Amino acid sequence: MHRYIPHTDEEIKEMLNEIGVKSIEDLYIDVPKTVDDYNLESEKDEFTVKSEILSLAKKNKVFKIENIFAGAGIYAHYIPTVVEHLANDQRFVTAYTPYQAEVSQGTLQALFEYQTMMCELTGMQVANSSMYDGATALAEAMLMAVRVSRKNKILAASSINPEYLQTSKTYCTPQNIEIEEVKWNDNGTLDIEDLKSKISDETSAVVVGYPNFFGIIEDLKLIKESIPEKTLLIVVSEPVSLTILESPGKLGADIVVGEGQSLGVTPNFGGPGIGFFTTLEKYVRKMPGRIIGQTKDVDGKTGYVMVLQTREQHIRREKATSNICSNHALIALINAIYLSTMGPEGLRKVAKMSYNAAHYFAEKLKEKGYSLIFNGPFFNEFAFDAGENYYEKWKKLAEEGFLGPLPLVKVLPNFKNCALACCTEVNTNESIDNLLKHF
Amino acid sequence: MHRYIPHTDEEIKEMLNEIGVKSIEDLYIDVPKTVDDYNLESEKDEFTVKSEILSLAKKNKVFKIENIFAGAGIYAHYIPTVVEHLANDQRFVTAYTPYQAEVSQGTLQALFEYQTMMCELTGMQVANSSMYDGATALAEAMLMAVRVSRKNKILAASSINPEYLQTSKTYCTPQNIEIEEVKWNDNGTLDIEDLKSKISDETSAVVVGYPNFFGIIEDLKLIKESIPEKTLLIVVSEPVSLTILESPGKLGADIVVGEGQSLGVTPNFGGPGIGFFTTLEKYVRKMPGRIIGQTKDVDGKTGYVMVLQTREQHIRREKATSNICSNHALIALINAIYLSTMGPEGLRKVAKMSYNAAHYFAEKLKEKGYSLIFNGPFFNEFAFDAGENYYEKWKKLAEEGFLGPLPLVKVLPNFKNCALACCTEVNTNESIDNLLKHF
Amino acid sequence: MTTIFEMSKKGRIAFKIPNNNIKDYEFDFPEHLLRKTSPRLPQVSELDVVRHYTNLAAKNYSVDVGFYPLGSCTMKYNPKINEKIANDEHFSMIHPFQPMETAQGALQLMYELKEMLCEISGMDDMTLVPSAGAHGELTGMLIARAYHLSRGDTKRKKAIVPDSAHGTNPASARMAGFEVIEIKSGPDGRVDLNELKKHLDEEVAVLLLTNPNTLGLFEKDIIKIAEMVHEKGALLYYDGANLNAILGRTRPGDMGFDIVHLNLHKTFSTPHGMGGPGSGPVGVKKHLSKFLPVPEIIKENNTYKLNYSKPESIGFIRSFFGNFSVLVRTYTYIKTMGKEGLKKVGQMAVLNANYLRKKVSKIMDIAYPGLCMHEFVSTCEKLTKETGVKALDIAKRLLDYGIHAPTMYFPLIVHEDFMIEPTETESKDTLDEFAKILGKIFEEAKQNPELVKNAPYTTPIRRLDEATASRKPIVKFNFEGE
Amino acid sequence: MTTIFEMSKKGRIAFKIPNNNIKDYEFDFPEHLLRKTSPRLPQVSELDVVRHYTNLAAKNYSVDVGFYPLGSCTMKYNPKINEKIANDEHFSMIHPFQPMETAQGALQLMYELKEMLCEISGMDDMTLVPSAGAHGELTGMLIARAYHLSRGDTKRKKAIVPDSAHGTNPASARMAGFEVIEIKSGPDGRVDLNELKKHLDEEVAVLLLTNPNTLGLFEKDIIKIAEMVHEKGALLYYDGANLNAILGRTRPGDMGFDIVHLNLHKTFSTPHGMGGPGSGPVGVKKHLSKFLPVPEIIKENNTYKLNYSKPESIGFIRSFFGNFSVLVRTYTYIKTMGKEGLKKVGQMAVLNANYLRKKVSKIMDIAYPGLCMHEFVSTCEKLTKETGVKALDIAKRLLDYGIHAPTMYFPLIVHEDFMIEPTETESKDTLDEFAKILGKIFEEAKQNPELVKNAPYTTPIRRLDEATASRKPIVKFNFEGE
Repeated sequence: MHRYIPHTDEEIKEMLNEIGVKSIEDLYIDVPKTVDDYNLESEKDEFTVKSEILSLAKKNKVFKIENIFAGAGIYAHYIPTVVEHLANDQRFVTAYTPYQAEVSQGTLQALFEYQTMMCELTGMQVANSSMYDGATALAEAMLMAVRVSRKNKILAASSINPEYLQTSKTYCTPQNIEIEEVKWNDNGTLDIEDLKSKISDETSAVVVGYPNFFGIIEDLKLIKESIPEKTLLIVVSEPVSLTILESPGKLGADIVVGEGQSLGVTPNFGGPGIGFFTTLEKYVRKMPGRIIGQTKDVDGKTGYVMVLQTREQHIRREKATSNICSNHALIALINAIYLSTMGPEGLRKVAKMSYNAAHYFAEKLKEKGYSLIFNGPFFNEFAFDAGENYYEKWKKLAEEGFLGPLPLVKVLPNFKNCALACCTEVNTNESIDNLLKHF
Repeated sequence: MHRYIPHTDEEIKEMLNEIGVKSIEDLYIDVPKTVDDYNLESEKDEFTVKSEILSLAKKNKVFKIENIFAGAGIYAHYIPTVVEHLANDQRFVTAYTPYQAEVSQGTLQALFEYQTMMCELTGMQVANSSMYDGATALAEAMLMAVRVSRKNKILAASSINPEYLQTSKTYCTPQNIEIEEVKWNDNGTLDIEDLKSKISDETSAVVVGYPNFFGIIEDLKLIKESIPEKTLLIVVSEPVSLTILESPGKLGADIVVGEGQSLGVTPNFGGPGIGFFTTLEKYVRKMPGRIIGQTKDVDGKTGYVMVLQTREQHIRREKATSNICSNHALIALINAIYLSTMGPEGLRKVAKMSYNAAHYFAEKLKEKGYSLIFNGPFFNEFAFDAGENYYEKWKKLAEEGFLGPLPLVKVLPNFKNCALACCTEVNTNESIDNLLKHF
Repeated sequence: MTTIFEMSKKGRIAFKIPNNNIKDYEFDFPEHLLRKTSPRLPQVSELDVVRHYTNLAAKNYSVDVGFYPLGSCTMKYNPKINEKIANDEHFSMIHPFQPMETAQGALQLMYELKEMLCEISGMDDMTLVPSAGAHGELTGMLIARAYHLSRGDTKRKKAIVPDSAHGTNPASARMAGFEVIEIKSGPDGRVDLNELKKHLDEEVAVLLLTNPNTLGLFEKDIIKIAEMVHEKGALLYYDGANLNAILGRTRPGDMGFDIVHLNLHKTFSTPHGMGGPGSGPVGVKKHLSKFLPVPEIIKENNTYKLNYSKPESIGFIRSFFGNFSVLVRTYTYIKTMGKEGLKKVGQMAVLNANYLRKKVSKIMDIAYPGLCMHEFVSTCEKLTKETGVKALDIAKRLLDYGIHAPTMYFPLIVHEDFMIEPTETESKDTLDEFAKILGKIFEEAKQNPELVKNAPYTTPIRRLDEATASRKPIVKFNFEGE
Repeated sequence: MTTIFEMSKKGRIAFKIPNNNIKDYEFDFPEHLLRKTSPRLPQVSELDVVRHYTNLAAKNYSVDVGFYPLGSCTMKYNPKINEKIANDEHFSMIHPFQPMETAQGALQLMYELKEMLCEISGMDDMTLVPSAGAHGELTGMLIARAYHLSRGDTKRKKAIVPDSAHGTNPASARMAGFEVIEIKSGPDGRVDLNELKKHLDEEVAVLLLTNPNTLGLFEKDIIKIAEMVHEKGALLYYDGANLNAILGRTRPGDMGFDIVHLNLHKTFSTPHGMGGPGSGPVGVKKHLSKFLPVPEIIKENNTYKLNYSKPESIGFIRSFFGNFSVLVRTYTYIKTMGKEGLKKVGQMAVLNANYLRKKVSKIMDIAYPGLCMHEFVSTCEKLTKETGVKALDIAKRLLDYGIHAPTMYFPLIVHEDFMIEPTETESKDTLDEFAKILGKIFEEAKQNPELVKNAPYTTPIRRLDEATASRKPIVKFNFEGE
């Protein structure tokens, strides 16, 4: 007997009898027996399992939150207790995709509200109810831009997250979509001349970060003005920053995507986070992913359903706008609960405190003689020259209890000795000063 | 603004206006102002609160569960994850007493099932839905015995839990109920001769432990046979043991009470646990505490309600069977979930493993030359002579990571150098052998 | 809903216990003490357990689901951070019999909480041991008894309670051996000083009050009352059920109370847990400190200890040190609110009650005029006379609209009454909604009384036959074949 | 239910952030990049947040509430211990960019999980990076593409899928640049070898199968199919949606599959989370290992490392290393079940399906004869013809009885069909109850078709107007005044 499997011996007999076979073996008449015994351990009780796995877990170092100075796509933020508490409600966790809308209104309304919140943050008109992560959201945005524009060339700023760029290339190449990179200038912002020189009638979309991977705030207005009207502007953004930065929607973006982990989601060693995906109403039928819409029931009561399913793989099959099926709905719920808890004021405070902390850190570093790599305005991340052997120093810092600024060489081999520093509201004056003692 | 208080400034104004007063101050017209500012700290955010309190928490040492060898009323057991998970459902946790039965069927049915389970374990006919703890349950049992018998004298074995005995005295004295103690003999069991010599027409009830405080299994049959029929037999029991020991109900008990912490409840530094209270049907109207009963609704559907409320303080006031109002319903729920998870087979296994571990430990101690204090049969606790300065040794053991057998002197000043050892299913061969190295 | 016993199937399991690698020992006790038949506990799978209790939970109303305007119960929001901290293993997994050197965090928390609660209540000393309000009352009564006896004053056999008091007051006094004298409230719902004077004699040990009282009215004459009581050599006891109202404004100690119990599960936001566990600390003025129950938590040279050597103590009132994990929640709450927050709690609780009182007054009669404190009592007696619809019916109809009923038929001195306490954690929107629905139900009662009399309709179960349930109680599952 | 935006009140808050004691810096970016208007996020109290989401949760069906017989979705019990372990801060709070020396536990877990999944699937290497089944399929297709290109075989443009396949199969193949060829199933619901042969040419890159297939039937000719595919130089891809059926009996690798994706949120008990996150590891035979995406987790001298230097890799398919916390749950599940448990999972899943198939066969037609594996497809076409009641109506009526509807109208090759997968965690009692209710609904349909056609009645909301919702989509809250 196993605690997850309810069959008693007697019931098994009764069931075999009803089926009309003699043994379990008889049920496998069509199936060759190629496994006798997996080369795996034997079953275990939960106390042993827990103690074994948690002793493995303890080999991972959990940094004090105020001592985390690395971001680069995954951010340490305070997560209110209610967020975790409510998102662990198993009536959300163990529910399936809301195909049966009548018994899935919890899911559907929560996701509808999530979509609204993401539209509010980005200034866009429609949002889907999630993608896997920022990287795949961007890749899908490029595919969508190609569907919309029927042109096969994308110009992407070299300054967007390198993993996002790489993922996009993986997605685009088989479909014969070419991604050409556009340089950054000394400010760390997009080189407008380079952009202009590369743009052509074949350009489907231009992709920029806002802020970009180096934390630099791109001038979306200038970029929008520099590209033809029919070229789509795809913006990769960090949602917390959007309470301070003018919304991409207002500045002319056609698609705004990004990683939503910073909205109440634990770092999870990089996953799951969530890709958010927002665009303009006119493109809604070209969007990938699930979209929730409001409607009425037969009694006239307001309710929610999945809409525009004919875009999706389970109906449109190979002609679908994407192959995505499972998405990251539970993380969308976390985002929604977090945003409900923080509200506009709370989230803005998070953003401003992050901005302040990063600028304080940068100021102090400069006082110590370190120089920033770029001169452009930054939000809560900045790159600086951290000196010889920074990679080794970074490992030493970990022993001292700091997750120090990321050695950029880990993701951009040319950036030797450079570090990408990140501050959020969790970093205090004291923790920054403590870190600075090691610089 | 405070996150737990929803009033905006504008709303406060509107509300004052509706009330017809000018300021909050005006609402206190009847109330002298004697406080300006409490001598307390200022309000804090939850991250600071959490970090402050958890750093206090870390001053407490959590012993590895297999290294806990003290019991004496609070027991370390494995608690399946589902128990904690389900009992933390806030729809149970934040519910009130089920006065409105129509919207409290979750509470009511769970408690009805709990009562059934306690009757099954004790072999009794009725159970209430909880008392505060074992000590107050016993005290209330004595008061009830006096109500039933209209006699004012109780004979209580000296071998019951000393805190239970003391608590009972506190409860009984003001009501002029006399508690006389009955000695134990060399076996650690009740001295039948002493019992017989003390029993009289005035004796309302006889109280014994089963097992008693020293872990010794009293011969309830013999005791029942030694007391007059109209004298009530009150048994204080440990519920886990009752899957191995014949039920007190079968052996003639009139009231069976005890502490239910061992049924899935964390030790909680001694509280909350739960007092269980079971008796015979004929006494149900004399019982203290809330009782849940089954009935039908107007449509004939089975449902549950609080029954026999006329016994209780909110109706009967000074003539109530007890003053108890708040009880330990949430802990009763934990008991019920634990018992549902363990089932008869699981709980018996817990009992048998506890029995085995304690007997192994005793055997090894004896091999090392230690002697047990009593010769009687024991369940999972036993007293032994631990040698000179055991109290100091015990503190040293704590430094070595063991919660060693309890120095009995802590609760019974005459028991110098004696220790009360406890084993449950959590103690392994290895952990016992490790502890033995220090003996 | 199917009981878990009916789901049971012989041999099905939901557990697996690790092997302890210890050999099997034969039982060495007499055969007649060996259990012969297995207790009929459920035999189910883990998923069965999960579904059963998840579906039971769905049949409960709770604070997290909606508004709970239960008078005298202070059903405020139970913060989730409190739960999280109380469930930390450094609190939940410590054993009361571990060396106190290894439990300094727990003792320090209790010591500091004691001091905080003394400050908030205006008392000099405090025990955290009592498990509930009524347990605190009993403790308080035993202290009163011990006090008088310690002075050789053996004639004090009486305890006075107002007729508006909670039932626990007389019941607790009785359990402590006192004869209970109930005094009538005055026409303004407050203690009638003449009535009090009449009963206050040298045999009175203690007067039990709650202030504000159960009508939500502040006993304006409290200072005078205290003087009268003390003059006669009696003690004044404070039932802390309604403390929420006066937070940040005044303190029982300042009003002349000698003994106080606090309900941590009311004022201090710990959850009610379907009835408990709560916690009922008892505070006293200096002269009564020596009577507090054991153990006492003391601080010596920056070390926290338990003291059991209190020769004049009333002794043990339960095992160990109280409902510790409830104390952790309270400590967390007080740290969270701070002095500013606690003051705001009192203010907004009183504001909410007065606002709702005003809104409700447009629908039903308010029992007593003037401003109220944290709660108020209203009556539908007029409606009952007109339509036959009782307070009970209205209460049940509220359930149909997704709102928990207020406390009904209490205090006993008002008929067909609701005792309504909104608490500070409810918003104006919620109060407006409540008043709107209440008004709607009154309309229904006038138009179609049967509709209301047969409510509720939309709840998991409808009105239950409570009379039969108590006449022929079925208090456990009837296993087949019995 | 009221939206959270309608609950919002300007100035109300549910947060408090600790002070970081850092001075305020003025913004140094251009004014036109400064946000002028606040996003209209909710402004609510903490209790508002708690109630809103608690009440939303109550409107959901879920595994913890009841039976979820969704074919192809494997809605088995999601063990709570998995959740507890995955939420441990040593897993949840680690940053993907912390030095790998400080994340050895996480890497070891992934490394060991990879090995376990290789063993269970019979593959030689495995990537844990894909975030979902469809993501795994895309990864697999990209590997197939890379394989052929690496051999200079540029003509392989086609991917073959059976007409019974999941929609993700053709969609993923298309995303990887393949032309999709759909082949008709044979009359026995399995791959028609002649049909296959007809389409298998030198342009075919890959054949995608799931085995058992979506009809719950095992492709008996799988060894032959593998031979045919390999003979033509193509690859054979395994969609792991139905792996639960063959646990402990056979392995995709043993059947000749070259590439496999697994759905951890199906076979391996991780929760569906209303749609995700899931995880879709992809396993390959040795000759395809070099094409797996980056990063790869390797072990060198007892140290675990990430390797990004794989020149022939398909590259990055997402950020970081996959849905790590889903992997933790899976690892916990496999440790819990062990080899015996996993075998029993497969056996009891197949037993349950065949038993329920037999019970259902007494009520409605089963689409294909013979024994089934973990699921089966039934059709009510006859009933529809007789009464006009469609599979959709029956599905909705099931909701009234508290049971989730099976998968409907899939696979596309059967009409008015239900695809029913009970999984091993459901008891015989639950299956009996399902069959009983299904029978009852068929009776209702015959007696009173309108009753069924207008179902459901007891759900939080009734049938919704999906057509209008898609024609004029309202996909966000309409703030007042817009």
